[in-house]
Amino acid sequence: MDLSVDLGGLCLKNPVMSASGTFGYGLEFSSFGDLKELGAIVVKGLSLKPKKGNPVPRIAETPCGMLNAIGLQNIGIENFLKDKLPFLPWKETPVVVNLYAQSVPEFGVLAGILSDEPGIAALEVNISCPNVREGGVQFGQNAKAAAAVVSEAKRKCGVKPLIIKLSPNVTDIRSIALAVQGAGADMISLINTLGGMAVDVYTRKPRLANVFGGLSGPAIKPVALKMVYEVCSEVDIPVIGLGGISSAEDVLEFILVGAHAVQVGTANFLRPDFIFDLIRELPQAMSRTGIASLEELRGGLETVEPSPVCA
Amino acid sequence: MDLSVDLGGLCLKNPVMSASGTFGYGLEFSSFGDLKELGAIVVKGLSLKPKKGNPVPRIAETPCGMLNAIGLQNIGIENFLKDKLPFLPWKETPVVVNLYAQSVPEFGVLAGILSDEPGIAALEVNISCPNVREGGVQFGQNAKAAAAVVSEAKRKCGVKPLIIKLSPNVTDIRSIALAVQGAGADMISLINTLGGMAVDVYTRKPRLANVFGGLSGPAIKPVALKMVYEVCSEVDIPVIGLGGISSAEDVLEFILVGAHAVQVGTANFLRPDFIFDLIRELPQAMSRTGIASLEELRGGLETVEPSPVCA
Amino acid sequence: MNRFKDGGQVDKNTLSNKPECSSLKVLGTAYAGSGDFVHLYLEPPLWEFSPGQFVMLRPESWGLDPLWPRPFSICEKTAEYMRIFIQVVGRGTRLLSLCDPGSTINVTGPLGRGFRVPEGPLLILAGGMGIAPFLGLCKNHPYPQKISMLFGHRLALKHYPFEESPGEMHKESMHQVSEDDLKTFAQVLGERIRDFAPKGEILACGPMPFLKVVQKYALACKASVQISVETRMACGVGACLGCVVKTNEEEMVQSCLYGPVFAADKIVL
Amino acid sequence: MNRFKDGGQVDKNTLSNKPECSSLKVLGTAYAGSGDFVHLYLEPPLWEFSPGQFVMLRPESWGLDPLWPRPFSICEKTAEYMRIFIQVVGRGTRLLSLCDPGSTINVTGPLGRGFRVPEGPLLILAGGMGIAPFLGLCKNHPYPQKISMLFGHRLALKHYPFEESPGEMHKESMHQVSEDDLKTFAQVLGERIRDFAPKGEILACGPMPFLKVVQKYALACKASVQISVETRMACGVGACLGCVVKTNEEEMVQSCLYGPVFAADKIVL
Ligand SMILES: Cc1cc2nc3c(=O)[nH]c(=O)nc-3n(C[C@H](O)[C@H](O)[C@H](O)COP(=O)(O)OP(=O)(O)OC[C@H]3O[C@@H](n4cnc5c(N)ncnc54)[C@H](O)[C@@H]3O)c2cc1C
Ligand SMILES: Cc1cc2nc3c(=O)[nH]c(=O)nc-3n(C[C@H](O)[C@H](O)[C@H](O)COP(=O)(O)OP(=O)(O)OC[C@H]3O[C@@H](n4cnc5c(N)ncnc54)[C@H](O)[C@@H]3O)c2cc1C
Ligand SMILES: Cc1cc2nc3c(=O)[nH]c(=O)nc-3n(C[C@H](O)[C@H](O)[C@H](O)COP(=O)(O)O)c2cc1C
Ligand SMILES: Cc1cc2nc3c(=O)[nH]c(=O)nc-3n(C[C@H](O)[C@H](O)[C@H](O)COP(=O)(O)O)c2cc1C
Ligand code: FES
Ligand code: FES
Repeated sequence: MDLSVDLGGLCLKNPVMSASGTFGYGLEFSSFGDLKELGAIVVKGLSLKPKKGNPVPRIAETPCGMLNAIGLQNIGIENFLKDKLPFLPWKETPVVVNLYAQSVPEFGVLAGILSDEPGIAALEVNISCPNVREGGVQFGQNAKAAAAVVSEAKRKCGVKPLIIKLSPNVTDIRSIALAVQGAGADMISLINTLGGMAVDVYTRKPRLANVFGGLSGPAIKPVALKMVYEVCSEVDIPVIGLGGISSAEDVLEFILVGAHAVQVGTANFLRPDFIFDLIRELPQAMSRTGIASLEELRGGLETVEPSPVCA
Repeated sequence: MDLSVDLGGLCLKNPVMSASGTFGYGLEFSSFGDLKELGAIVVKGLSLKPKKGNPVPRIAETPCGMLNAIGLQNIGIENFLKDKLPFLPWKETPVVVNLYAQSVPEFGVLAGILSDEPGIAALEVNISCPNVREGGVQFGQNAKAAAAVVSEAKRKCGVKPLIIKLSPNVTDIRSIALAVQGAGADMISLINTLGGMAVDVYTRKPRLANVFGGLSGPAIKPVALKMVYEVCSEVDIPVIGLGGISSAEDVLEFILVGAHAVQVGTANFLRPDFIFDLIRELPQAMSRTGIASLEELRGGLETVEPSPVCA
Repeated sequence: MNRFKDGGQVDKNTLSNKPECSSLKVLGTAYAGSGDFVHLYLEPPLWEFSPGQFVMLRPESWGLDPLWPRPFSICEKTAEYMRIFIQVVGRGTRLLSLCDPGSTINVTGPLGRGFRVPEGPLLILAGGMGIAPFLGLCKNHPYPQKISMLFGHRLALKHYPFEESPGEMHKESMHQVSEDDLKTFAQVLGERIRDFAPKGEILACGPMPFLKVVQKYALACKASVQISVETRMACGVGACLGCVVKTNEEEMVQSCLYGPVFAADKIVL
Repeated sequence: MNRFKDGGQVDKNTLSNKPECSSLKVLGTAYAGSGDFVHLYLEPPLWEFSPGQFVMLRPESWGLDPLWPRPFSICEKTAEYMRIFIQVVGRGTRLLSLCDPGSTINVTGPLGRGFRVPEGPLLILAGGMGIAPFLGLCKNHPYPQKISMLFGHRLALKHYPFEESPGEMHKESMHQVSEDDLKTFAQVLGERIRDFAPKGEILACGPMPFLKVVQKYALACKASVQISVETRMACGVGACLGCVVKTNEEEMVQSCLYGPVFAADKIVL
């Protein structure tokens, strides 16, 4: 059974990575499984300086999903490199740093800092961040702004492969994907969370102090699968699919629509050993579908040209 | 307990309407409750000529939701007026026709046909339809195209109030809402379904023959609430909220973020008497939240200015 | 004239009774051969039905996931119980198979159009779970000796209520394990249909490949055959248009409303 | 020096044991006064814990909705069972209260930091369900006569395991029905804290308004008070950053990792 994947510059022993923000700095899960078993560890989004994040409540459960507005609380890139990275098994398992910034130059600085770090296998740029210059519209919601971030990060990241993580809150995900590919992205990951909110009719307050949050979990899997499928049909670089994955079969669904690898996010909250079990179950799920390597399944969806959606 | 709502030209005895496409032509539910108890009946999307719709499978269940790609199968506007409308209690309960067309003039023709129909209380224009002229991009995904549909329908619909139903598959729902308000919409309803897909790893086929479909049901409620809140904060015309409503409290949540009325869609599939029970439970839910009229709750969300979402 | 249009030519014998929603108590469950085959006994509803009609079941304990109710043929109804015969094939049927006695299930029914059952000889063709709608029919038939049944099954016979139908019937069961068995079974189906065609009415229910074989021979022999189809259903009442089948006239009709039983020569499988 | 930073100054007595995930059988449930208060008995896990530590529970029968496991204090653990005391307040707790004996629950624990329990006199302040983490502590304490407990409750006393703790303790319960009762209770809390402050350690657990009162008097009297907070949790292991509380130093720390028990003078409620 061949689980390995080659993402062009990033080789994984299996296609299952943790999704940023749902796996802490990795170490939180070391009691529950062997971190070396992961395809890659993607850590919480890091910014130049430590950030306190949003006020509480920051999370809310929704039907088959959840909302979060953590507000990118993190210990900052330097503390991560000093206090966390040395304890991660980066020699055996690629460690990917997810980057958060509020301006194009800031993304460049972050990429520069990581460009020489032997412990870092790749950078994942989170463009679902508000662009302070543009009044808070997310970089990822505008093809030009997204491309600007990518060019700058690419210029600074040296030989490190650059993954660009797309926001699903757009009219046409394909145009954004093409823009970031054109600007030099080595890989694309998607989807980040869908914008959402929840309220309490008794207190008349939003369930998140921040009012708005990001929707994740099984509820969004159909949206994620569609966007991953569309992007895979459009770009030539490897695509990492995520959004609502909660079983080994879900992993294969994303591979089937064209993804090279996947990330598991919210499902890590079901129980902390979840991702380890999922990886162990993957070979069985593969046999059930009659494949011995992921290559046999990738992009193998049998379909006629889809017609535009209209209910 | 005052359940009535005035939508400016359309008065409802209670805020609960059926959502188009989930309540047939209304008559399918007459064995399960008294249609006169509904706030309004919104019927399946109608086109100029009868339509056969998409091949099967057309529906798939997803976590806390479902996908559909019915493809607007309908009996056509003329058959509806002749064979269905006379049997609906339109004197007691407003009947709203949902309109589907693939070009701007076609929307005008439909609106014209309905402009003199005494049995029709309002028109709901479904702009989540592919614009054949623009290679299938939905009218609702482009502010200009959306406005063009609205102007034309408004020009032809006479005194009938015009509801424009927005697609959530856009980067900025507020700009579309403003555009349709500017073009003469009397009301806005949202959200239509989110684009999505599902696949079967064993057969390697999409679970919908059409590949893509629209995601609806409780899974999407957080997305719907946010968009309704955003649109209510932006426009001056009444807003009808929908997306995932499955309880009387859900109805109040949409009122709380600013909606004047709501529609119940996918939840009608839980059991065919669902909407009747929900309406009966509404007064109790209102007492639990301590209100005697919806006016007391509408738009009453206590919030500070939300910051842009970033996980 | 189109028999599928509302108000069109519809056989009165098979017109649906007015359906209703009820909340019915689970009386108990009985497993047949394994936990994957279960007879679910519910309080009997007040309505009557014709064999082939179905119910949508949704246990009240279900939250919002699974979302849809699930369709099942009404297997049998007596003064004491309504019985549903279920094979576990996924999440919904698994949850149904585990329902506790005393728990309640939302039941909508009777739905759709059942079999038209004329007085003369009957040939019943059942494939696997397709036996479900026929059990009550056979047990309540005044002249069981007029019924012949051919039952094809891929899993062991012990899982199915085959022996339970009246001994006076002409019963034949065939077990399909290999591809060859399937071919033989198709052949036998053809022979039985051909031989029986002049004598009476044929009723069939089973998986799609089985129904296709039945339809093929039915058309070839111009036999009077009614077939019951299984489609993916959300609402069960004709509203969602998810469950449509194509008629010979290229119309898409809801099988929950105008079926699940159709004349074999009226629809495209 | 910051006691919340990893590797910082952390009291070794309260450092979490290495947590693990186990699948534990439900031995049974016992209702207390009504179906809304339930003692859930599970097979005992292999690990040890300190009172105040908690577990995340997720029955294996849950599909994807509810999504998150639910956090509960470990009420008591013996050789025969681990006991969780649950009040039904929503969907998750309702489902837990209905778990069948023999069904299995995913249990992650022991999580977080429990109470530091010094040898001297103890004053326990419990509000409502805040009594849960103290039952085992009291029952297993070598000198129960050194423990005083003040228990405030808004629902009838019969719902809570108040009588069950050792008779040698100094126990006092106060029922709050009216606003006035609440005021009186707050006053009494103040008096007890003031009187006890010089004598020993105070441990408190209860709803947020209760903890705020406790904290206020704790700071006023410079009493040594440990409080256990309840926050909304998704992961329970420090990864999601959903459950943070603010420290005096304006840091946001995960209460699932560095709490739920904190020194009353270290956090902002
Ligand atoms: C009119 C009618 C009568 C039926 N009568 C019976 C009966 O008496 N006994 C019985 O055991 N089953 C019967 N079925 C089938 C039964 O409804 C499905 O097996 C059930 O809905 C599957 O639910 P699930 O959640 O367990 O499976 P899912 O997890 O939803 O699906 C599991 C697998 O079953 C397939 N499937 C799901 N729904 C259907 C469907 N409606 N038809 C065919 N395949 C489906 C899926 O594609 C998938 O491969 C009937 C179906 C219809 C439409
Ligand atoms: C460390 C810790 C220990 C706990 N120990 C116990 C215990 O021993 N016994 C016990 O009965 N409960 C305990 N709780 C609270 C318990 O976790 C919640 O009551 C439970 O998660 C609610 O789940 P639900 O699905 O029933 O409610 P939901 O439907 O999720 O919510 C119902 C209501 O409860 C509120 N709520 C939900 N989660 C929490 C939470 N974590 N804290 C406070 N309010 C919440 C919601 O805002 C809502 O108003 C503890 C919580 C924590 C964090
Ligand atoms: C609590 C939480 C925190 C997150 N933090 C980040 C983050 O820091 N950077 C990022 O790119 N995505 C972040 N995400 C998004 C996830 O990585 C992922 O894209 C999203 O949740 C969809 O996947 P899922 O449905 O599997 O969770 C976060 C998600 C959650 C639930
Ligand atoms: C089966 C199905 C058919 C639908 N058909 C239509 C339609 O004809 N016209 C339309 O505007 N919306 C249609 N919709 C969208 C719904 O009216 C509604 O906007 C959407 O489902 C979200 O609401 P819900 O989550 O309550 O279902 C359809 C939805 C479903 C599930
Ligand atoms: S199941 Fe909805 S129309 Fe038949
Ligand atoms: S619950 Fe996730 S960090 Fe504490």
